[in-house]
Amino acid sequence: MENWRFKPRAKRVSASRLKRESRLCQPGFLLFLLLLVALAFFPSCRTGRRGHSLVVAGSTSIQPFADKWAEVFMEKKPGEIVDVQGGGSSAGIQAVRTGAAHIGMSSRELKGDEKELYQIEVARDGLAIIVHPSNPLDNITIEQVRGIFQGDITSWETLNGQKKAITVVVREEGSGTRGAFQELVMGKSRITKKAIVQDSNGTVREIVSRDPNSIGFISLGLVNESVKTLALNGVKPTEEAILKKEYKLVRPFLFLTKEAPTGLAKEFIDFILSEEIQELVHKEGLIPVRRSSRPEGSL
Amino acid sequence: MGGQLRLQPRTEQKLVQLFMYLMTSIAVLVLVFILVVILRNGLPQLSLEFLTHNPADMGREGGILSTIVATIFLTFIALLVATPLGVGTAIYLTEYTVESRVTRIIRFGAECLAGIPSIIFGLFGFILFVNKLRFGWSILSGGLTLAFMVLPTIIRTSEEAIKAVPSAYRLVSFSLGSTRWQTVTRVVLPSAIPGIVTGVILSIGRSIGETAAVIFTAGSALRMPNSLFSSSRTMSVHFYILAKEGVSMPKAYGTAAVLVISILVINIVTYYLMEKYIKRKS
Amino acid sequence: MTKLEKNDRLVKLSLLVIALSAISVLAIITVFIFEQGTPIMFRYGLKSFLLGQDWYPSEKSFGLLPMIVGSLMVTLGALLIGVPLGLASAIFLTEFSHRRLTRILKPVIELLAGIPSVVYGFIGLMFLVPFIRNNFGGPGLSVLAASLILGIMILPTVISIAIDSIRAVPDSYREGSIALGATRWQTVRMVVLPAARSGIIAGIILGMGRAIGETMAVIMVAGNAADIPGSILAPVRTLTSNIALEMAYASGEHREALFATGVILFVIIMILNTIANVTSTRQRKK
Amino acid sequence: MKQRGILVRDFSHYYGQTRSLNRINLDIYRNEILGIIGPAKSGKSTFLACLNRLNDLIPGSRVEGKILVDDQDIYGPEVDVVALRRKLGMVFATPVPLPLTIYENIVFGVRLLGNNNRRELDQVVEDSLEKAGLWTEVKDRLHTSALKLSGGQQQRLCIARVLALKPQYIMLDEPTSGLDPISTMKIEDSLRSLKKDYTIILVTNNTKQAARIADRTAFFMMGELVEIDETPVVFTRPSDKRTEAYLEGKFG
Repeated sequence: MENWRFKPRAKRVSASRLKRESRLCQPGFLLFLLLLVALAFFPSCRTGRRGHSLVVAGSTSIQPFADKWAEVFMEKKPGEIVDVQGGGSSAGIQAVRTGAAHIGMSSRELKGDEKELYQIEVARDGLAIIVHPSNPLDNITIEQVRGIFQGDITSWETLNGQKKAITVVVREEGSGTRGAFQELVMGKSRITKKAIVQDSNGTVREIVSRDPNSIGFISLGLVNESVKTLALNGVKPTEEAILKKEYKLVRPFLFLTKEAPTGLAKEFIDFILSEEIQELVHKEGLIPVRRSSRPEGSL
Repeated sequence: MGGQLRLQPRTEQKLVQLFMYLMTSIAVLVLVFILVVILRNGLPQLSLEFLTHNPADMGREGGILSTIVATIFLTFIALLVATPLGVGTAIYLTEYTVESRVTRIIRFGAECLAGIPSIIFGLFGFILFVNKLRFGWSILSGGLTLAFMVLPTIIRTSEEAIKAVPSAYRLVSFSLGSTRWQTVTRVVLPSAIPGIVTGVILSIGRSIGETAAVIFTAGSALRMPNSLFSSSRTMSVHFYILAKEGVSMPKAYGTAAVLVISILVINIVTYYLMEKYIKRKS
Repeated sequence: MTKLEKNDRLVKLSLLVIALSAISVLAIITVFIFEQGTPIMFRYGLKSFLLGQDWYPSEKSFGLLPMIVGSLMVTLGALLIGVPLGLASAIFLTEFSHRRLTRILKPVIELLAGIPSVVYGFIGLMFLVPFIRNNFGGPGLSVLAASLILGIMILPTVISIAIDSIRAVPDSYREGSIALGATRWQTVRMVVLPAARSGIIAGIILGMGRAIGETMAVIMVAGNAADIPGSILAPVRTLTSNIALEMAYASGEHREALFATGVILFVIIMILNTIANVTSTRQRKK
Repeated sequence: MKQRGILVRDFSHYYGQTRSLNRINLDIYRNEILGIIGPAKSGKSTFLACLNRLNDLIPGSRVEGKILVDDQDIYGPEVDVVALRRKLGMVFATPVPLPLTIYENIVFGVRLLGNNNRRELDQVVEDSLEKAGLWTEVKDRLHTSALKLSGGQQQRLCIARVLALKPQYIMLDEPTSGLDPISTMKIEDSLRSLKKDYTIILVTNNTKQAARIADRTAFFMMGELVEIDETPVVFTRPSDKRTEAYLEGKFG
């Protein structure tokens, strides 16, 4: 009752109980103003219009390569900015249709009304079936792969004699790599629910490289010495085999634009199709599409 | 309570004490183990070059400068937005209103906001800032998303700091002829500043360490941000990608060490501030 | 006078606007998540979302039950690990250890609360997962790994809140109990813990919220198989990781389904919040 | 010739449903020291708060009747509350220096008006501290924290802080309740000397203090004004039995 009185023994007033009154209105929104001003002066706003940079978005399978291409491109053309984003093939297609991105990247063939987009194939990629380096298995049939990934074959026993459960590692729903795998290998069958799911090729490779009983699929371009690729129906996933169409698990790397590319987009695409970059593409394990300057059979 | 009281020794007591001792050791050791692993593997990676060079070759080479810059910008935007909003809300709740349905709603809202997982903030920021407002994956989208995420922390700590200001100060200020706003700006806020700063610093720590909300709003483009609208990869996102995809373990450890050290420094500063604050008040 | 009142009202109004806009964030988030997530739930039926066991978005099959069960299992696991460890540590540090030790350890533990979750996930991936795979079998990426990592992650939260609420118990309680001939442990068990109970529960709920909402660390160690795990060594996917794994690449109904995942997560969190709120109110009333 | 400064007419005050002051009628003359005594919770402090409307800060506070300060109804619609509080300076029971320097404590109220002229401020500080009898003690450390002063010094600082407002009335709510006899004496001395320039209203639960320095004394009990008269009269020939009983220490 009398607790507002300030006496040694008196309780403190709860702060919220003091109210009313005020005279000088030092602007209460001063804080807001400050904020606006600060935002306006944000150091880099002057260069900041998004229109100046080229937004490339889509397939995470293409992204690491596109990142590198962009890096080289920006080095060559200082001042130009290429923004490479992941998001996945479907998102990339979506982004270019809505205008959120200038160039979409898709690692699967377009379907339905997506086909109205302008598409440029910049490279081709094989899908490699990978296992742990210690796995004695070298060859596998496409039926076995399907059996493993749909969960019918759960032990290595029939494959390499080891009585070990198979750890199946796949990409997540929506990813281009999984889409390609589904289409090229699984057909109508479902990938098993028990499969471990990872959201990038790099992660799948990491998991497989650490687990001796695992099997997975990744972009051929991202295979390194930490994992072992399996021959499919007796065919090793090499560039030669792919070019000869002997190795079946191949998908295109597509760059998509709404209209025929112009301006910076065209410059960037032309740059990627240039000999220099196609060389780089090759070095990174992809299959170049532009082969004119390369003599036949030099692979 | 020092545990110094002499008791008759009892087996139960002894056993329990042993058990507790073990559990505590496990807990502390595990936590310290994490710290040691990161620092032991990460510190050798640190060099001036690591801190002042941009990542190259997807992070396999070079340093982490651009991710540091991106982290700083993102955090800066987050605080620029969240601090005035949070402190303003706290002032309103403590100084300008009495307990009512409105304040209860605001408080409950702040509490709920505090409990929302960061992935939900990420989803929301992605839809609102990246898509609807067309900021794209950018520093701005990421910063605003983080601002919303740390807002409850700032509200709560500011409110506590303001409440801790002795009400006698307010009474004196009013009796000397202050308006309420004068009381707030001249008496209450200056006294509450250490507490408010503590909240802000804690928020900095949270912003730096956040991954889930940032990856969907600021994107993961690996280059130096040069505008509010450039997509950028923060340190924690960089670390996440390096570590998970096995790009480069040494660089991953190096990044983690920078991340952990900056957060430790921030927390230690906060802790020190709070200690000082408590001491001054008592 | 009128001017004075006007200014007064202006300040108050602008502060109210600030406060409301801060809180409207919650409303906006709720609206956006629900707007994006609920239509698809009603289109396919709530039941098929909550009880469906098959998550094949490309085939329009959106069963979230594995993720709901996964989230609950992992959170429960985290509590089973984090709570006993955390409580024991808190009791030890407040009631049994030397004061100086507590003074060093409490800040250290609190500092560790600030370590980013990706770091915990990374440590889990590097050390825990191989350990589980080599010693217990299975892929290592498992319910067990996720629970352990989350349990460790919530330790600092549980410990520091428990310490605070145990410390808040007046010393006179302890003295009274000891004066009656109780041992220190009896005092703790029969006097201190009951008195600190609601604070401890609030801390546990907070830790639980952190565990159920954690995303990146879980993605790294849980294996993310969209299947109800048959054992603690099987991989598991939580609601949060379902969103984070697939969000970036999803479009159309798939994306909507991920927002629906967000809605379910949101509802679970809100229920937890309300419980926490009620508990802490009850504590205040005491 | 005594001039009336404050007139209280049929004044009642409520906290919610509870009545804390019941139909008070009294006059306060210019340049007098009015002592207000009475047992705890008798309404003395509430009465002070009503005079400068600090009671506004309490939700559920409500008044009836009138208080005129210099012929102005302070509960009227046109009242500038801020100006009123400057006119009736208030000193609280516990010394509350703001966490500022001595100097800044004194000029706090002056700065509120936007006056930042260094010379004027210096003058105000010196004058106020002089009047409060603190100048010589603190003049060399004006820019050190006020929190470092002793309790008695802090209370005189609070008085000086009020004086800096150039008020006409000074209200003190048990200003010496926490102080030692020597500090108390110093404060009483300064009050006596302040009398010629100010009207002083002194609430005290120390009846001897009222007897020592008050010109007139009012006795409050349970929210009622029991009696008010010249101090010697109240102390020697109280007209009400309750006053007598209180002064004899039968309750309190």
